[in-house]
Amino acid sequence: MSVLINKNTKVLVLGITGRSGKLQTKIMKKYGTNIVAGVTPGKGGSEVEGIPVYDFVKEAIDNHNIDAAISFVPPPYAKDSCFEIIENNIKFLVITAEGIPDHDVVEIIKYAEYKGTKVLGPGSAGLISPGKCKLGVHPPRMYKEGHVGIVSKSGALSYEVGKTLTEYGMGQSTVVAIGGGPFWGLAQLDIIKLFQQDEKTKIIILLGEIGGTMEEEAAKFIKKNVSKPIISFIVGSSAPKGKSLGHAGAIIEGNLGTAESKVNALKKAGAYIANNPEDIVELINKIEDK
Amino acid sequence: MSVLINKNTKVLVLGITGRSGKLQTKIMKKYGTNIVAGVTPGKGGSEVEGIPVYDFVKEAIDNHNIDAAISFVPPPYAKDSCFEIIENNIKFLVITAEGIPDHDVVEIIKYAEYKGTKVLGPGSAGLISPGKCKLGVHPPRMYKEGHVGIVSKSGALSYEVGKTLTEYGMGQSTVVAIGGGPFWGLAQLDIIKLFQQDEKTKIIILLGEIGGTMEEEAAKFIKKNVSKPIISFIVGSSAPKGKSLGHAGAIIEGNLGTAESKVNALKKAGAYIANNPEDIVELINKIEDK
Amino acid sequence: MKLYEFQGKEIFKKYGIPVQSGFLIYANDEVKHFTPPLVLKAQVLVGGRGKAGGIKVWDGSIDVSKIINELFALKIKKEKVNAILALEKVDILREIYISITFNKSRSIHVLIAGTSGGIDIEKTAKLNKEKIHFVEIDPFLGISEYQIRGIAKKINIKSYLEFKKIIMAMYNIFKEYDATLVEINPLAMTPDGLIAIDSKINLDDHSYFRHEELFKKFKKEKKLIQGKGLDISKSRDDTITYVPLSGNIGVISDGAGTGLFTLDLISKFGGTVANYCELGGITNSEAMLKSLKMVTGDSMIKSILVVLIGGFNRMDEMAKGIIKFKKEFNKDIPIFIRMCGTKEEVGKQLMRNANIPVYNSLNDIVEKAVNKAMES
Amino acid sequence: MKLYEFQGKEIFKKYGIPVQSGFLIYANDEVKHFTPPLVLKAQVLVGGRGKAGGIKVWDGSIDVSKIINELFALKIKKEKVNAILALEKVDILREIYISITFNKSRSIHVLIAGTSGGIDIEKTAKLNKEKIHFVEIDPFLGISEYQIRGIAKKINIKSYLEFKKIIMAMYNIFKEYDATLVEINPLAMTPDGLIAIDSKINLDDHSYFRHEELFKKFKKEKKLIQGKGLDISKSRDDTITYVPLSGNIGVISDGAGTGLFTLDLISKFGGTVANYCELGGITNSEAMLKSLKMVTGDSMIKSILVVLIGGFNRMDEMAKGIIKFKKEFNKDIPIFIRMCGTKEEVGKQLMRNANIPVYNSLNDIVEKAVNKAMES
Repeated sequence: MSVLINKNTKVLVLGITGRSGKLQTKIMKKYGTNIVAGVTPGKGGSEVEGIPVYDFVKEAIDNHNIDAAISFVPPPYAKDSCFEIIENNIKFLVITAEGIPDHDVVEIIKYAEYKGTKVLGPGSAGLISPGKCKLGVHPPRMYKEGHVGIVSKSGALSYEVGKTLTEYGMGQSTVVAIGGGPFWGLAQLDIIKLFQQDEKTKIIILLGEIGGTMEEEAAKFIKKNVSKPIISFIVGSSAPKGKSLGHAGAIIEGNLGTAESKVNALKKAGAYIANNPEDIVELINKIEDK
Repeated sequence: MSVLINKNTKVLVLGITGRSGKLQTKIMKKYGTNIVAGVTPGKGGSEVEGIPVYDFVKEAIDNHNIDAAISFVPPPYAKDSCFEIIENNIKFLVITAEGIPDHDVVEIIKYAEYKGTKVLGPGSAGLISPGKCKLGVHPPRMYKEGHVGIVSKSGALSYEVGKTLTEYGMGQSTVVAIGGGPFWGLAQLDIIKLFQQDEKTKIIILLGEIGGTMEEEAAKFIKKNVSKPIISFIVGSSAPKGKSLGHAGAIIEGNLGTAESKVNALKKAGAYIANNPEDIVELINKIEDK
Repeated sequence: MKLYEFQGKEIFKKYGIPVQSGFLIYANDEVKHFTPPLVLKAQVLVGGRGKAGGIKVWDGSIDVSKIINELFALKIKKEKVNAILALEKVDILREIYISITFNKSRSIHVLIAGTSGGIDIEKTAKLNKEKIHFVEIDPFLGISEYQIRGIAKKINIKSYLEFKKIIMAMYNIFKEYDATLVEINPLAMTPDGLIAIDSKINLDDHSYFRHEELFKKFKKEKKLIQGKGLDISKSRDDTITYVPLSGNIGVISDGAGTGLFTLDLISKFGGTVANYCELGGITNSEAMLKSLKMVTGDSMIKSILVVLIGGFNRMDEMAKGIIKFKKEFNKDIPIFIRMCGTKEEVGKQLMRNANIPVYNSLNDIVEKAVNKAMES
Repeated sequence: MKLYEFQGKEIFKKYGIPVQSGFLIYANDEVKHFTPPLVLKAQVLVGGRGKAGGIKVWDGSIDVSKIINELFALKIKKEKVNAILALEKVDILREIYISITFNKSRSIHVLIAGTSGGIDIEKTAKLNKEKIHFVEIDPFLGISEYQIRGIAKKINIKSYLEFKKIIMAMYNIFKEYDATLVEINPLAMTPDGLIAIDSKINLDDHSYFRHEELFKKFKKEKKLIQGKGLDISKSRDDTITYVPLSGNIGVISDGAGTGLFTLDLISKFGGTVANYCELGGITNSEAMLKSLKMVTGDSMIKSILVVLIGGFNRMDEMAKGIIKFKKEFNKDIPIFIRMCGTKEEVGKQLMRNANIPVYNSLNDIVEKAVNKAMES
């Protein structure tokens, strides 16, 4: 098992003919992801990696069964293409683009909520179920199949931790990067909920960073609803206060969102706290030895 | 049993201090409807028939459990007050006003759909479960408790038929007037679906009129999904073509929506056809004698 | 409220939809010195104008006043021509059909586009369904780019940006004017780009409270064209529907379903309807009085049916209205009244006091009214 | 992009929100003959202006140029004052707080209102939570009347229509300008009605593609006030985040999480960060080259950490950027590179060919970089 995607997930790639879209499609396909169609307005009738390209989502839907979509569409066209996915009732959408205007992001997430489409992102590296399916830009070499579930805001940090675990022989069930914010479709706690329900996942790793209150909210949820062991690793404790470091989410807002407040909340919720990827390895060993 | 409402339904009245609102509240309350609160902006703190009046729906919700609302608010304020009901997650709303602008009606119905509120109307006379609850303007004297379910576009026609049945001793489970259109929240087929599921209802009566395609759609649904006997009575066969007679819905559109086309569709779906209320009585006798 | 072509085109212009330049000619205008070629279009509110000869091209070979007089002599589906819109002639390469309206059964907006437009669009809609395309629009989301691109591809429009601008403008008119229909048929491709050759805009009378100034302006323009006799009898303050017909029985009802059933019964008993009056949402004694006055305004009338079964409608109010009418305006026309529903007791008591009979059976009074109308 | 008070008030005016009349004074303007009383407000983009003495009232008793010079001598949270907004004085009966922004965790719009406004609003928000009210706004529905009525009741506003007009205008600005914040603090009740005494509008830089002209206009105005040195190094064409700090190690990362973790590691090993560069969405060789140039622009720098773990980011592109920098701009500053992820093999091969060492362990290179920075 895995969460959100599996071996049979039939995937549509939005913006498949762009530079990133093309390269990532090639890597995903090679990994075994079942990509059945691509969409780029004006490029209908062409092919990318042997995958048929359509002008419209509706045309792709008319010709293929589609379970999920991943978008490589740049910010100015993101809202329109996401609306097209949602209106056509595709139930899972990964949005990779960063820099979509806030008003557009809010509308995408709200419309998806009304129509029942799950959105991962925006600004998400996507997710990977090692050995089964990769719907995103996670570098395959960093992962192997196993029973650790990882959820991270940052894509890079999920690669970082995946890489270390894999080096120590600890495989992953699914690795999910939800995006850097400040707005999110699926939140950390949504993914943790899925891991809790997933048979394959035995240990859950929560990778967080300073800014916002999402980790605190996840902690509340964990305390009430999660029985599986959780290891948390929060970065940014030494970041200069009041400065935005990349993600707009990574701004210290008053007393909320510091690394300290997040670590405290998660500790209280019963999570193990790691200070670097190697700590995580040690903690997993400890938990499994019990 | 009954559909949509029952003895325990806790009701909020919107526009309770207006002329119609006041009178109908009095009649509903006397009938036994459990009206727990009323709302009229600017009249918060007053009382109508001993029922507390609030300025806002939220205030009413904070002080009472509320299952359903009925609105007597006039057209210019209808959209705003309906949005207030829907946003506050009241799951059933009867809209009595006619003459709400089309654009407002469409937005009310769509928003209700997104948030999961069932809307009866607009332009609806509401519904009555004889002996249990009355959420609307149906004159109580026309009804008695029983096992015939009635759904009608026109309120008046539902009184007409209820009156005749009651005179012949045939009681009703629930009598629902969905409104004259041209837009509807709950459609005929939605009510028929509920009657099909309702244990108490043994026979279903569908009262239709010329215009639109709603009866044809109900016929399709009946053919596939309804096992209970259905008697249909369609009025307007002698109406002059191309003239609007009251309801905008009652306009002949091409070949669709004539009394003939509706009667034919319903016949094909296995419904009994009546030409007047007395026919219905006879048909019920026939069905029950079987 | 239906708008005239010229009124619709004024709105189009304001929203940046290209239209031909032109001017309006009234029936009693002096004919000035015009320059050919001109397209002369009768301004009427009914459909089928083109087929009825309501559109003429003047190429300068004959006297323009001849054509103008011909048009003013026309009656199109009973509607007299009182104004003509004169437009510059444009070269049409291709015609398409575009409209925005409601999809009633799904409670959403819908954009309708046809690969060919013009006067045969209804025929096309029936016979060549593949040429007509529908795009559903969520009222909260509005039209998305992909939807416009989709339609442009289906009806084979190359000048996408121009097309998009027109569609967005139509949609804004649809929303901002509380329109129930915004139609361009045909939207023409010309050497100078897309041009709206015709316009059809219907406004929602129920939105009057939001657009009072606008409605007043359009009504004033209508009056200028149609002269007297425009306003039948309906005012903004009541909700009465009045439909004049050609028989001899007047019908007043307080509910659509019962009203329609009454018509069916009259027909069954062999009677004919002179006019039909439904009270609508506002049902006080004044509305009843007004309805009786409207119905009895028809000189053909031999008997009146008043069919009441009140939910909202209060029988005490109805009784007061009927009694007042009887007292102040009694015209000796027999009235047959069926009265039941809300405040029935009070209403019936009032009627008894006034010595006006009321009945309970709809069948009975319809039969009586038909017989009375026949015998006289 | 944060707007100055005077820029925000121009927008307010356009949308019908009442503001005081006034004019702008630049640092090098000649002081003209002004008429008292005037409120003189330093135009800065940081908060806390009032508490820092950035707002003065001139009642005519002393020379106005004295006050103006005082204001121009101020530095408010390190920001120099280069312009002053002079406004007519109004009588304030009561101050309230209003803003519209996003509720980030719920992905909706939110209207925030405080029964009292002014410079202590943050304190109120913490200590008197019952005085601050939140109304959630669905982005598709907009603000409903009942929501405005609700807020008006809670913060005790009597002049409802005036208040509603201001709220609707604020919401329209919020949507139409792609603002992330529209704030009026305080909104004052005066004998002449409600007046926006201050304005704070933040625009979304990511919406540049929709508002190019607008951004250009505001930027030009900013330049006029701030003079040179406004644009640090960020252009519209890249997505690099550059944060200057005060240590001696330069950091370049291709992902926020890893970047933050690198800062934590540097701190753990006892190092200090000179500046921090994150590549963001566009990660080609040019972006890498540019980042290296930006980072090495700081003269304090002793060593550089380049931490790459590419998903989107391609290591071949990164390698090309680094090699080009080494070839064309090599400044003899030691660079420690961790390279892995997409196109890792190709990238590493290019680096081998160019004789530039790359590492695999983040811990190792951070330790090396810190040691190098310390020893020099």
